[in-house]
Amino acid sequence: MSVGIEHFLTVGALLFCLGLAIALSKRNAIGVLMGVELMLNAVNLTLITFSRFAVSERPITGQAFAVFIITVAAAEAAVALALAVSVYRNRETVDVDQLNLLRS
Amino acid sequence: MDGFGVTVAFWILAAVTLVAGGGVMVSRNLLHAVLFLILSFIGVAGFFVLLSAEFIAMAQVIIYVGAITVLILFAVLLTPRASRDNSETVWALPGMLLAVCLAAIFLFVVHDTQWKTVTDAPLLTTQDLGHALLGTWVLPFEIASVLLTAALVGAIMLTRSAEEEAEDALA
Amino acid sequence: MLFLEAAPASAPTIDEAILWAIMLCPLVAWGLIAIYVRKIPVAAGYLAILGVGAACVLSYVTLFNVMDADGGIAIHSHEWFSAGDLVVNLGVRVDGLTAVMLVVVTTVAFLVQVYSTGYMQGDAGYGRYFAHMCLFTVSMLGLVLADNLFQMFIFWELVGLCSYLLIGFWFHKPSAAAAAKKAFIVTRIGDLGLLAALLLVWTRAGTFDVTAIQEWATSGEPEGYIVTLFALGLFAGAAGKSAQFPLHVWLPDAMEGPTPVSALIHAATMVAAGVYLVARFFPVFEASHDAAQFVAWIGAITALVAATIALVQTDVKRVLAYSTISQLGYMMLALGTFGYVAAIFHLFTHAFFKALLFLGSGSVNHATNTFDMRQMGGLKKYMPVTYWTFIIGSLSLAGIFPLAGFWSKDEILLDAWRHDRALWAIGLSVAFMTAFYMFRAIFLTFHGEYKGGQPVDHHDEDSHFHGDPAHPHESPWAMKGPLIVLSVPAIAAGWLAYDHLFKDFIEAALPHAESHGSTFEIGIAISSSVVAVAGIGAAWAVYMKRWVTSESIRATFAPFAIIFENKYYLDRIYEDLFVRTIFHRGWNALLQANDRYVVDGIVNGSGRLAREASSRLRVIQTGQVQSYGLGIVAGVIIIAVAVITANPL
Amino acid sequence: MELSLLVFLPAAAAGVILLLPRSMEQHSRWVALGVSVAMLALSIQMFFAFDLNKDGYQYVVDKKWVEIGQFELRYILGVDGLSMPLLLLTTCLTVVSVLVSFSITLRPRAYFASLLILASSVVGVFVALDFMLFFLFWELELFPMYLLISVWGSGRKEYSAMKFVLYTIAGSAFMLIGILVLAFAGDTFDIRLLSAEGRIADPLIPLGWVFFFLFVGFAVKLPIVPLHTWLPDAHGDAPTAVSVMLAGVLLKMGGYGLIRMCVTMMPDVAQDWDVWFAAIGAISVLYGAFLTLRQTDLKRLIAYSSVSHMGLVLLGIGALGNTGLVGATYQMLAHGLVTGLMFVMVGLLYERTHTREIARLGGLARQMPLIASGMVFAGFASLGLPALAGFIGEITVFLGTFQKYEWAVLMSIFGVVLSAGYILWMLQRVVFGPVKHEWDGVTDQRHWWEHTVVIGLVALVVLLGVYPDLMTEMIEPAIDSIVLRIEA
Amino acid sequence: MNSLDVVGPQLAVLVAAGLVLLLDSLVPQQRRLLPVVALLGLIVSALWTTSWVGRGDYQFLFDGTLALDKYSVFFYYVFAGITATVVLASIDWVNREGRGQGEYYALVLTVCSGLMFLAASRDLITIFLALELSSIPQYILAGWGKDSKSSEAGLKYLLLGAIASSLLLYGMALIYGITGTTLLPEIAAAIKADGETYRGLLIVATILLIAGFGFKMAVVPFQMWVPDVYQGAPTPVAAFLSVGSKAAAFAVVIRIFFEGLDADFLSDDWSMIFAVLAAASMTLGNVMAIVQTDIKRMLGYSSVAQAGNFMIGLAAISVAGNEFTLGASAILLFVAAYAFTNLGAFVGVIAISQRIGSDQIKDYAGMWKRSPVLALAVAFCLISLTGIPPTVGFWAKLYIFNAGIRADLVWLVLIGVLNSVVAGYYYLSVARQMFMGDAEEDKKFRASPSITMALGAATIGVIVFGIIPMPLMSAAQDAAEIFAR
Repeated sequence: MSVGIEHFLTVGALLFCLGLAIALSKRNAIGVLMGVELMLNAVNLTLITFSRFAVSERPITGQAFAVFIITVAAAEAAVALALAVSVYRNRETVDVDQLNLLRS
Repeated sequence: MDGFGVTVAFWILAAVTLVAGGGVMVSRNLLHAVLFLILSFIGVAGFFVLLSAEFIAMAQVIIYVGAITVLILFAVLLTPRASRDNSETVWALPGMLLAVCLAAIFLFVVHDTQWKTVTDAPLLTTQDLGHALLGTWVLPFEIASVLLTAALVGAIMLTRSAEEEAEDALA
Repeated sequence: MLFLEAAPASAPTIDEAILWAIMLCPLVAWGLIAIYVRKIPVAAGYLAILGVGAACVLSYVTLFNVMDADGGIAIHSHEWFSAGDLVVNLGVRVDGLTAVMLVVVTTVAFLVQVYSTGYMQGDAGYGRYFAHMCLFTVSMLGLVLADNLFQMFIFWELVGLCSYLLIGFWFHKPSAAAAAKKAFIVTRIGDLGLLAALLLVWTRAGTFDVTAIQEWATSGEPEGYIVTLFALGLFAGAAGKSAQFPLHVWLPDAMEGPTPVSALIHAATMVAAGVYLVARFFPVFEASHDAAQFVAWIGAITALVAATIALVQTDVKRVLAYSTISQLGYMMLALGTFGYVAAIFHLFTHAFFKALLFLGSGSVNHATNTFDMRQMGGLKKYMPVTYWTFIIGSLSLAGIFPLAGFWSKDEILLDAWRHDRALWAIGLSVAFMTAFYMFRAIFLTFHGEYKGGQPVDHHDEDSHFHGDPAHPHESPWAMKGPLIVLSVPAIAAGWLAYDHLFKDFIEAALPHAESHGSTFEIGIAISSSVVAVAGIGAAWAVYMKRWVTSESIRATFAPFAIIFENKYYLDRIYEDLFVRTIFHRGWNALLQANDRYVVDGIVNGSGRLAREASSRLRVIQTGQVQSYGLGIVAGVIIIAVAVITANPL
Repeated sequence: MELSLLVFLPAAAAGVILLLPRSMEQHSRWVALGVSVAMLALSIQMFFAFDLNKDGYQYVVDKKWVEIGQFELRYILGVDGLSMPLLLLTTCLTVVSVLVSFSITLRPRAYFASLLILASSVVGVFVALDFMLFFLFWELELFPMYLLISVWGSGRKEYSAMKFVLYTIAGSAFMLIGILVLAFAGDTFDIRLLSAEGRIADPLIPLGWVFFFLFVGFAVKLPIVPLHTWLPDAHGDAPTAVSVMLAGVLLKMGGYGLIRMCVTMMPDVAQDWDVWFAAIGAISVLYGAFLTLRQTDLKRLIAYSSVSHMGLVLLGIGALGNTGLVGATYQMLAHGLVTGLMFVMVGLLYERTHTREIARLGGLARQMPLIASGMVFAGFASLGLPALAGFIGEITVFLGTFQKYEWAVLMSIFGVVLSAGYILWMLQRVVFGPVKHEWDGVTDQRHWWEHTVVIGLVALVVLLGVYPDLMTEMIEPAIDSIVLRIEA
Repeated sequence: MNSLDVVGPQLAVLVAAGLVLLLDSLVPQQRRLLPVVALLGLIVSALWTTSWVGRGDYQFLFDGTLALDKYSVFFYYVFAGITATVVLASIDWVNREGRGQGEYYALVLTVCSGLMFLAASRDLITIFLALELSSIPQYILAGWGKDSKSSEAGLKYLLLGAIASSLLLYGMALIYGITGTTLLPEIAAAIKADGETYRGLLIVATILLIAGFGFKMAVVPFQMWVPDVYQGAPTPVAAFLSVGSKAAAFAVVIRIFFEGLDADFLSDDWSMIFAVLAAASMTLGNVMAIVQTDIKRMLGYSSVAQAGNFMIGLAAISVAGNEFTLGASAILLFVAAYAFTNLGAFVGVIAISQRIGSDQIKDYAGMWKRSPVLALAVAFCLISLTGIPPTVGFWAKLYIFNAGIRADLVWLVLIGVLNSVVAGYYYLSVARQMFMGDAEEDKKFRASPSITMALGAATIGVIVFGIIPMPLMSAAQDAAEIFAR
């Protein structure tokens, strides 16, 4: 029994969709953020898989991409949390269900 | 990739990663969810090792586990206990259904494809990565640095309290 | 132009300029009155008389000229405008028919203008009146002179306009305004037929020229039904103008206009235009026996219907109006029985004596301020001139030998006799009724005791009546003069029938003159005379001697009387049933509802629909962030599924 | 060069008017009058200098303008026998509408500027020979119209103005597609080239659809039933001058477009469709006439009668023969003058009585004999009395179409009776009848410009009624070339 | 070639951002200078770009990850102009809000540099980074206001943006997996070589890219954030979002799809997707805009509809030969036109709502009497948005419909023109409100000089290019020429 590209991609896809499900279903903004981080991780996993398996002149590309994604994820998380704090100051909650001043 | 060890490692890592991910989903408490998240991140890092991307694995551990989750933990701890609820919204069910559909599509195309792959793992060292980052992708690299600065500045401004701002305005 | 050669070699030698001048004289008068002298009434009157008088003189010049040429035809045509294949000419045509009509129109018009200077004295619209009269004369002359159908149509409509303006002359009277409108619209319904005929003839024959159309119709080239349709179209127009059943309803109402107007337009000239039109295209009717038959029967019915209604009228002018309709029916009857000459001859004589009668009634009105015979009586001693001229006119109309009416009516009855005995019988009964109602009118108006007339309403600022109805008096010379002059032809015009003088002259206008035999038969003459005398006698018995009271006659024939008094309910059917109920409240209201609720409803509704959709769609914008995320993911899935389904891997 | 001047002079004058200081705002009317008279003079000069013996367009200006992708839009102006009379009509009615607006006191600068821009754009529509330039002018006319109706109008003016604009935009939306497809198929926007035989080959969508799209755009303007409901609203609520322009000129843009674009560029389709033209035309004639009979507001009444009369234009076009087309063109001219006169009369009436309710009016012939005479004249002109302009157009359309569609014409001639009905009934209720003392104070003697306008229009209506050759001589050659194209 | 020279325009902007930050902290009493410095940076950037045009030395640098060509130059100008207008329009608001002024301008400038990078990059990694460089500061800016609406808008924008960029990243990862590269020309070559075998995967990847960028472009069904964020975000930021990020998204989408994914077997699919999305966006955006009462929200929906219009150009690819670039040049023209027009509208909204303190359309009644020039300028912008001549919006619509027709997309153009009618209704309703409505108060007012300048620039652009569209058109055609094949 051998493990091929499909296996890794499958894990990546499943993790991605799991992250998506979390992001779409959690009430707490920070929970949503966690889902997004999982999705990004899944993307990284996919990239590294391709970097390992894909026919390419520059296989390092995938790894480089992953580095950038990690960086951006960090920045995004920071801003997200800052915004969450800002919302919390105004509304005393980070519950996205409560964020409905802007609608219809 | 052949070999029993690899196979076992794959399945274990897959199980850890996905189950931990599921844990994030089902945890009612945000703190538990964060812990599951860390576990899942570590699982992914394990995959990176398995795929011979050791530097990325390390970065994953340091940045994700070390920085991001700590940030999240801070945020969780800064908010009162009432906000640590990690329950679902009314949109949970359709959200999950859609995620399942999307997964089905992804899996379908992934398995439908005849992959052309290299048999041997390319020899990629951290040095190669360094050359790539400072060679071909020097521009994104610089952009990333600007991006981090901007995010920092922005995050600081957003989180400053009213008193600080009043102080600032006086200056 | 092609058919110009068809003109006989012995064409009149008259200058074309004279023909145009006949039209131009009153036109210039009209223009001057309209632009300059509206405010100087006296000048307007004299200017109008001058203009029409000049036209009258020129008409006689033309008549003698044509007589010299034995009724030959002269045509002068010029291109007016062209639009693509359509080329419209403007021209004049002179033949016997035209010349007779010219003389009739200008003579009567001249006398009526003179009369009007008296009758209309002091009216606020004195200048306007003469302007309209001039314009009418122009139009009528244009119609008579026209050498093609298009031009005829133009003047035909202008005549209608003038009729409208003159009927509605006292526009502040609601009845006058309504009558004017009614006259125009009803005649326009007839004009539809004329218009259709115009379209048909141009499409099929490619010409408007009278001569060419006559040749086309008789050439046998077009299918019979086309000719019949054309003829019926022409007749529809004629029926409108000449007040033939069932389009006659406007004429009695038209009596709302000033009486001289009634005399000129609604007795002598315009209403005769229909007869003229049919006569002008007589060969077309000859070519289509169906159409001719139709014309004859419509004429007969009109004559009968109008005569019966005239029996029960109480307004002297309306008696005359129905009498006019009845006589026009006679003329049509003659044309339908191919009595071309008889019809024109009757038109000719009728113009004079009917104008005389109308002017006489105007004179009576001038004295009593009313037309209602029930308020008159015994006027004989106050107004002898009016009385005697009225008697002459009535006798002529009744067809008493040897007055003008006798000759012309006799010819018509003769033609009817030869053609269809039923028509003859109707004609004869109408002759009886004519004599009866005319003398009924005379006895009621001039004999017996004076009943006081209509008191003057001094609060009515529009009234220009300046006599005293309580003490009637004879009219001034301006009015008496024309009455006297008109009684001359009313007596003597019939003698032209002697020696076929009139007949030969008129028939020259037809492309192929056919003789219908003798124009006099003693049997017919005697029968009609007997009937006429009987009518007079009956009227004498009822209204003078009162052997039988009119009330008892009415009671005996109650159903008929009611129908006659209600004018066969035609007005009610037209106005209340058709126009008001079916048309205005029904069909039009339906269309308006359609416009408002369906057409505009769709327009506004689509707007409302968009707003509604917009409001409904707002619901999806819940403000909940994850529902937006769901949207994104759902979008991805739907697109993926759609693309893969549409274009399988 | 003259054409450019004619198009841009009023626009420039509008700019000048807008720049006038407030203290001089009452002078804006004199500027507008001066410019419109100058336009009229120029167009009259052009009319008489027009060479009747030459084929094709005259006074052509042709300059490079904008490039879109592979091909270019050009600035081409020119007139032929079809557009020259309409151009003259436009300049003529511009003077009229400036004159009837002389008493405007509400924001005169903006008003006259809008009026002049309107004139500019309408002139542009009639002289543009580049399809996109045509479309531009076509759209440009919206703003001034919108402003004029919604600011200086009455009643539900905003609703009406919006309805007008949306209808037009909807129509021109379709038109734009048609233009683009045609231009793509013919590889040019030049109307002259597009009209040439064999130029439009292999369009993206069937040519029938292109035709339909263009037709919708023009039909809204014409307007035909059932795209007409904007017209009564717009007329009902517009100020007098705008009604004059709207009925007199703007509706003609639809008929002009139909002849110049639809029929000339796609004669084959037109021949498949002409029966629909005839049918819709006949229906419009009758429907408009029937509805006119129900109107209680004078201006709405005239508006519906316009629907009826413009149906005749469509009927004439449906004949696709030279007589019918000349008739349609003539009918446009006549209707422009006659309805313009009608609206002027109603406007004068309204200025004095401040009502357009037919039921409230009556007996005005006593108090205002001149205006009453004008109304009667206009009424008879409108019902197609011979010797007046309307008759020639009407009868020519009937004659031209009868050869081809007898039934349509036989339907339409009922409009003749109906028009007599509504006009005379209106006159009976408004001008005639007993004097109403409510209107005792009113007088028809007021300003010189009112008389000038009325007399001028009356003279023109009579002139066109008795001397049709003045126009037909010019129209005929242009129509002949179109008919040649149809028959080819 | 000095590589610093190549990124000069971006560098100038970023240096200005740094200077603004420094100036703010070192010389806090001279805050009035901050926007001036920012504007100077933008001017320098534009001058630098101009020097490039002068040299005409177009090339690819950084191993082909960055392109300096006519296309990017076009967008450099557009973004510099947009940012300058936004800076001008922000001055009043920033002064009033009182929260870190230097930081605000620095972030705006950072976004600008990100947008510029986005337009110029031809490598997926660079594109991603540039996208984030423009997005993350925008999230912050959207939440910059102190009220809860603003922070709600910021958080919503960020959460959805993160999800969208994750989808985008997954798509990019798949493309990388299929082709083994992230450089667009190489991707194109690889797909043309043996892309057919990966068709399913490529389609999914394409759809994910569309989703990711569609979010930025604000097309259905990725548009739902738009009205909420526009309404909640500070108005200058909303203006920036509506114009800047949309333009950049289209810039990069054109580059990716026309340069990287233009293989025939693929382009048929995505042009059809774009066509359907275009139709949906136009219709939904317009229909939903009808009943809006808040002008910013209305402009949000309208921007969705406008994105649909843009997209006709994307769908119009299926023509071979020279016409290939017609769709691209149409979008470029539309981008420029839309920049003028929508910025003008938003700046007008800023000017008006600052005075009347409301974003409700009904409160715009009688603006014509209170501030005629302002009302006229806004009206012109609204007319241009409707696409009625003589405004630049007309030419943009004409051009894009023309492209659609040429690509045999008559049905789409038909939907487009019909939507113009609906759009006309609600745009003109606002104009009507301003001109015909009765003001509750008729106190006259004037906009501040900076806003007047911004609005003036935008409106003059709208009118001048409406009358003389040729320069803009030829610029767009030039820029799109790089895609000619």
